[in-house]
Amino acid sequence: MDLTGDFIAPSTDWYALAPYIVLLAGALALLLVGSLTPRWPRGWYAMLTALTAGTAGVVASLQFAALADEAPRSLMKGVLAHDRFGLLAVIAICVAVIITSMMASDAAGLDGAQTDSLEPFSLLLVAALGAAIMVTAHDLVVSFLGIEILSISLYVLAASDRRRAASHEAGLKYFVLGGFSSAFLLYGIALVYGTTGQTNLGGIAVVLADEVTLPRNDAMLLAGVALLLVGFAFKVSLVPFHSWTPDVYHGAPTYVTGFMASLGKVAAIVALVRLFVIAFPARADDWRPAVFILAVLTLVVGSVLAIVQTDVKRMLAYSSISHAGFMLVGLEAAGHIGSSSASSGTSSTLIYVVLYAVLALGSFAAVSVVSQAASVVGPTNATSLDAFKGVAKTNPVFALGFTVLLLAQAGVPLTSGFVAKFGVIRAAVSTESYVLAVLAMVSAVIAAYLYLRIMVSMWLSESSSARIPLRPVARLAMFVTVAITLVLGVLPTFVLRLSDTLATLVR
Amino acid sequence: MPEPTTLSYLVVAALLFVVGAFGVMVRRNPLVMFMCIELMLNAVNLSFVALAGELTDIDGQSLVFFVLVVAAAEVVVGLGLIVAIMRNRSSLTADDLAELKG
Amino acid sequence: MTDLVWLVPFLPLVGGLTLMVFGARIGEPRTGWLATLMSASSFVLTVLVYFDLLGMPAEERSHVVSLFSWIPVGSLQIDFALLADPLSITMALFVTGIGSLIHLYSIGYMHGDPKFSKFFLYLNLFVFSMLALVLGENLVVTFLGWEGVGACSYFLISFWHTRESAAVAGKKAFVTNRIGDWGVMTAMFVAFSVVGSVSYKAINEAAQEGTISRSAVSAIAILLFVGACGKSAQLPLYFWLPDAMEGPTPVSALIHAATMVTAGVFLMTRVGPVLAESYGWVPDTVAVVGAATALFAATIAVAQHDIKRVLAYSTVSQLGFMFLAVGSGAYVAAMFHMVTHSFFKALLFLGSGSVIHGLHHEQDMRKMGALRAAMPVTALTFIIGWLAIAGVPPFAGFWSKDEILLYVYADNRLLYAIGMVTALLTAYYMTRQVILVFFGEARWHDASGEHGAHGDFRPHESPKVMLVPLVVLSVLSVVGGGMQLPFSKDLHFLGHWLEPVVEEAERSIKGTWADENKYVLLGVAVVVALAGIALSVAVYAKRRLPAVEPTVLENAWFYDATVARLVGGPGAASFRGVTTFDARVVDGAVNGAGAVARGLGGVVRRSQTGFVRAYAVFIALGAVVLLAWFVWRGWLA
Amino acid sequence: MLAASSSTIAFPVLTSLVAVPLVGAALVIFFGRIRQEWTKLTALLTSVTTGAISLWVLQAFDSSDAGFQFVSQHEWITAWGISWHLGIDGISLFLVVLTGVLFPLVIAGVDPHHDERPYLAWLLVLEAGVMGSFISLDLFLFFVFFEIVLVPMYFLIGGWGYDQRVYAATKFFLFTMTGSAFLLVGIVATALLSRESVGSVTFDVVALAENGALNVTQGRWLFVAFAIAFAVKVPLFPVHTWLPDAHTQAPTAGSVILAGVLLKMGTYGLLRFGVYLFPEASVWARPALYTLAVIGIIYGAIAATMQTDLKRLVAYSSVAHLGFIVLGTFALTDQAVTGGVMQMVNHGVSTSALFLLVGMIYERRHTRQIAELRGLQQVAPVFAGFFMIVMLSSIGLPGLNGFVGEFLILIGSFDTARWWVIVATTGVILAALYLLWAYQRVFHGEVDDANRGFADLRLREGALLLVFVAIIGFTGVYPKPMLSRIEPSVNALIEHVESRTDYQRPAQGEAGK
Repeated sequence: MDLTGDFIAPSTDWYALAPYIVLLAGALALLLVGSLTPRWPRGWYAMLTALTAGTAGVVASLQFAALADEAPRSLMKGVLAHDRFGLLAVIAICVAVIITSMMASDAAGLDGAQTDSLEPFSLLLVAALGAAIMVTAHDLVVSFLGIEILSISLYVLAASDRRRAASHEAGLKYFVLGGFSSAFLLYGIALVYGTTGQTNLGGIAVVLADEVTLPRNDAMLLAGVALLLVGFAFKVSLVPFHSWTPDVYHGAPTYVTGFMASLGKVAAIVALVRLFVIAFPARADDWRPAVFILAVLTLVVGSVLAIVQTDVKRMLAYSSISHAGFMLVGLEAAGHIGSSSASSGTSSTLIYVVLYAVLALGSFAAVSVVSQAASVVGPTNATSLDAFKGVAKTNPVFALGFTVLLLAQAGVPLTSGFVAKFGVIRAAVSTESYVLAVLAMVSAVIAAYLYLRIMVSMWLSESSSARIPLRPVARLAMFVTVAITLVLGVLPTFVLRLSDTLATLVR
Repeated sequence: MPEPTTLSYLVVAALLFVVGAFGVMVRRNPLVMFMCIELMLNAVNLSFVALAGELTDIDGQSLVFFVLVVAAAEVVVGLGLIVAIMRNRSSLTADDLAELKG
Repeated sequence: MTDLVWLVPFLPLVGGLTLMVFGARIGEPRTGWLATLMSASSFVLTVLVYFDLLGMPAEERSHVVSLFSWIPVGSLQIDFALLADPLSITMALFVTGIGSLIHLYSIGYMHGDPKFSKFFLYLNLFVFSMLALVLGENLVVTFLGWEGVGACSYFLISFWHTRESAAVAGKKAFVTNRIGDWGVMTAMFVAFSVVGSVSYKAINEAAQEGTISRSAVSAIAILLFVGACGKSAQLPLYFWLPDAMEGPTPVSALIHAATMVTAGVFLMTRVGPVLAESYGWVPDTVAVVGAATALFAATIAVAQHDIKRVLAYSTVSQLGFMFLAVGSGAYVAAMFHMVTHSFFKALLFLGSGSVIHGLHHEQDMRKMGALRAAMPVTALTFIIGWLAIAGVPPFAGFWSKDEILLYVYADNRLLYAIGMVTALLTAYYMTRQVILVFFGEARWHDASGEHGAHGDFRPHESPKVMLVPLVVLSVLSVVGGGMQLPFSKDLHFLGHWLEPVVEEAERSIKGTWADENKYVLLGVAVVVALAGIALSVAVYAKRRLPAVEPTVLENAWFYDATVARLVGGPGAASFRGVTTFDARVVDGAVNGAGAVARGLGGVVRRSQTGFVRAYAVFIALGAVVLLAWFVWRGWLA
Repeated sequence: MLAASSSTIAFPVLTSLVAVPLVGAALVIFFGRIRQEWTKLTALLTSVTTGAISLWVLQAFDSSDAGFQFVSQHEWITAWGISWHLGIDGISLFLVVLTGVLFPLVIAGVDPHHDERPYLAWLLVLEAGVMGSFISLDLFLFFVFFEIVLVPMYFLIGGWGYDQRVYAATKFFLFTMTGSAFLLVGIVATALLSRESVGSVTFDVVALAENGALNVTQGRWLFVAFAIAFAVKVPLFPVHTWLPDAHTQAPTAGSVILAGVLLKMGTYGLLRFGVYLFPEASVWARPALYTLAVIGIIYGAIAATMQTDLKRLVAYSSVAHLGFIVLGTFALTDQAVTGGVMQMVNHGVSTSALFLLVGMIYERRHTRQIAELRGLQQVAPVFAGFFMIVMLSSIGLPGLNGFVGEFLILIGSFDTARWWVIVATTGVILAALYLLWAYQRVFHGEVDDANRGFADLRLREGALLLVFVAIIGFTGVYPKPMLSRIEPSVNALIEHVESRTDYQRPAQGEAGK
């Protein structure tokens, strides 16, 4: 139960824990060394961060590869799952940290949240640790701890731009609402614990599988499930628990926004899927309809609100909401426990969120590049649509890259975005929830309008600004994300081959 | 005067939770909002303890400590944020922070 | 020789294409001569083919020359095939013959026109299309020509396209013809559906052997007749023809008098058996429409002032006669009248053209008169044409018209009466025209003022190249009747010639009262014709009687005007309605959907107030709803 | 149309049809950077190469073989049963050739007003997409091409179009995408529902069509999903309104490609996927589609009559013409379907030429408003002559290509869709009405000062149009080579339908007996 692993040391699989340890160590080292030594030259903190995350990522990938023939298992008396489902998420998290730290070191001007200091970077690593715990947590309490570690560091990161009141506002809002939702989550845990006497996901599943062991009290149990759903819905930002998302995404420094949109989403949705698929399969018929409704609401409201925005960051915030809706389509499919295709729902959701994370990182990287250039010129709202006018004229290649990312989000073929959508739709169709599939596709069309609007101002409007300076890091970040988008879009096979093994979670 | 059963504890906890929730929704002072959130968390703690007793399971009670730690951490961050904001403005209510909307 | 029949349409086509490409470079007048040569040589060829056929026994006089497989799909096998038989060759003969003459005439008439060579390009193409029409072995090849002549007539009517009226008239003609084409196309569909082929032979045989239902036969017949009404300017589709006079006069002579407008009659004759096998009301309809058109147009002709419009309405009227004949089963008579009519009507048009030419494009008969001195040849030939159409023996028109009336009498007395009245009117208005143009006092001096451009204004005789055709045609108008004389079976040259084609369909009047007393009818016809002439003389030459030219007739019973008002009013309105519907409703729905999405966004957006407490409320409400759902599910369990 | 035939060969012809333009696009970007003057040359060369390949295919095509030829099949996304499967048969052959011929002509004949490099690159990408959608025999692959085409077209309209371009481009993109939303779900469902009967999840069209055994309900629902997408693309009434805007606002090249080949992706899709995959459903849905088609014919013609903008007029005329094609496609007789396929090409040729001519008018006068044009025939007789010929082909004058297709469609549909045909035939009248009226207003009459300076056809324009006129004339007079290549595949398709439904082809000539 307890994480203080001293007196269970012998049985601890240190190698399997390596990613967490590396991240934690990196964070602490950065804090310690950084605060004891005079300020490092710009970019070095970032490099160390990236290095740490890279190491963790590499380890995770090795473990991922190793799991090809090993059976997934649980660690530390079953509080952490060690399966491909989680590890792929961990890898994605590490990638997110790397790219974010690059963008952070690039960040400057109004948007640069004093990223020449070390705190943000150590916070990135801490957040990554929290996320890593979330995605592999096999115990409600551990999951809760992961969420809090992640959230708290995100509160601080969101507010980390001292010069912009918006940043403070974002931080405070996120904090208040985050705490509020955590309370619901916790209450949910309490009720589930109360009815099943378990906090371990596997244990809960076992208990619920054979009801005779204890006097079943479905109302209370399901109330717990409901509150858990509330808590996670907040993190995943599902309508109507989404309202913090646009404000926080908008107010936070852009690189942080990208971080939240990628890493935050991955952590939240993966944890949610794991929870429902592992712990509550026996109650699938109860939560699937709820998920259905949430999915529809999220899809529609997300895309409809997205198209009326004039600020690119808000647009992408809302689009991230509608993407969350798509992920829920996958979860809904995973909820058809009886169906043979339920597993495809699980894996397609994971693949969707991972691929989306890359798109989000790239997109927000692009936004931060443009907004910095704009903020130098000095309009109050550096991320407004106007800031993108005529970018294609001044920076054609950059514009092309961003366009690819946008088209991918719109789900145009030969991009990873299409692969992701196709997978989810395929899962939904194979479990015969056609209505949801069609609704999702149609709302995708609505959302497409917003990507077109950004493209229009980039390509089809007269140039308003001078050429945007692109630092190598930014170039690299864009290049990597775009490359992934296209390569996986054209040759998705190697991701898809995983999908079967992805769905085999620790029970 | 009958012995309070587990149920009565749970009911009390639930009431506390609701009170806290309403507090968050109606109060405008951020500090008070924090306290309300704390109230919610502690309501949960109460139910944990009660349920642990019901189940005669130690885990439930040890859970409370995790919660307390988390709560403490949150308060630290929250206060830090408020201080940072108060630097720029004399007074602060939650409703003053509505620049970001739409 | 007959195998070379394909050369007949081919030569004018070559001519046309050559002019299309090199016309500008060859230039006037050589283009004219080239075109004329092409047309003339195909005439010669036709004559050769004619004698070739004549040399064969009657029953073998049907020769199919298949050039290539045109549209072969599944059971539908359409060859580009020509059919050389008495009917088609007869048509081809006068099409090429008169065509050549009019080519010749045009060299003079179009002299100096900037688009001289283009004119001959169109003429050649027209002759080609007309030949394809008449020589076609199946409906589709005929339809090729059918549409081709339509297009050419469109080009030629709007030849002087800078004149708004010409442009409009051309469009009007084409579109109106298209209405008829709807009938022809649908007829083809029915034919293919029931017969499995669109060749005349197959259709006619199927009709005779009764392998296809009578209603199908009737459908084919009536649909083809719809097409015929369009091409041959019958009621209710006649109104494009008078406007077609906007074209150069040779065009009016060739297309709108001699050849194209007779295509309808030809088509009905071609499918005679079908007409004969269909329900009785079908031929009756044809006859009635014919008679009605004949009378209707004749009444209008009485009050026209434009020299060409008189002839135009008279053409409509005469075509009515031909349909009357077809409807009464007198195919030979119809063909007979078609041929003679093409002689004298072409003659009259060319004559009028010569007059117009001489008067520097003056067309109003009220500004003419006493021209016989100024242009003797024109006058003489015109007078011959007049006698021919008026039905004065022994001129061509007399015989053919009489033959028709003979059959009509045997068929239906009422229609005969109508025919007689029409004949009377015909004699009347033609006489009126002749008097107004060539006799009486000269009313053109006062017109000289309007022709300031020319300085002193004197009507003059046209050049030889224009007069030759006039003479030739006038000769034909005199002797044309010789090809089918009523006195003895042996004199029915045309009848014998056409017999293999029309024998099944041709109605026999042997032994009827009309046949017994045909000389009586002949006499009556003569009397009527003379009466008409006398009346007209009394009115316009002797001034004994007042001229009856009511505006209602001058305006063609306001038929055209009414149609125009309908098209311009309700018609245009409904079109505008559809267009508005498209913009407002259909496209409106599309843009509406977008607007709704945005509007919805705008509304929902308001809930995003920015107040953190409001967000908390959302979360709490959401939690309550979810709780409600799950707890409810819990109680159910 | 039965299982892919053996004529597979070493050189991947069809793949190259897609690859060459793509490479070309890259080269254009690349060379354009080095040398401005190479840009156009590169684009021209690559598109000509593609055209040459397509012509080689035409020449090497075995007209006696109804099946798919030049088949190339490679693994692609095996995890989902998706393969790179290309093949060509009589139905797609001429569309491929048309695409191959049209693009070089457009590239050679029409210059953009600015930014030549991206313009040409987009055009080539577009060509690749269009080619791909005509030759792909894998539903997923088809969808990829079908959808990817939107992007270059969007940028062509948006980047080089006229004043309303952004609105038009967005409308085009979203409208078509909405259709595709249903198509995607339909495609996936088709593959998954046929899982058992086919043996595995595959998106292979041939496999699905030959072995797939959907029950009636499934088939009909899926057909509807497909039909929605294609109806938008065709476009059928009432989802046609993106067309006039897109056509009018697109640059000349855009309109030409749009009318020439893009719309055909809809009709082609209906035939290749709608009818082939869902025979029962397409027989069932015929009355509805007939009705929509005929409404389109009449409605489009009426709307065209009242347009004041030449391009809009032509656009609406497309709605009418495409209606004929849909009518023929679902009439399911040799003549009708063959005619439909042929008419796809005919319309492509004639309407493209019309758009080129209108574009030339705009180049000279900077207006498309009929009211502002007058008496052009007087000052530009040759131009008028070409316009007249193209117009007559569009009207369907016998001897020109338009007639053959229209005639076959109507005469073939008469037995299966009698009353619809009788109404549709009136569209022939209306076609004459709106085109001749427009011609009269634009070319006839006394020329006014504004139009006096209207230059007659230039050499390059003339050469360009001559190609079109040549095709128009040849296919009109001697369509047999074309028909004989189309017919076997059509015949096989109809047999496919007959073998799976109670539908039987009418035997003409029997009805009366």
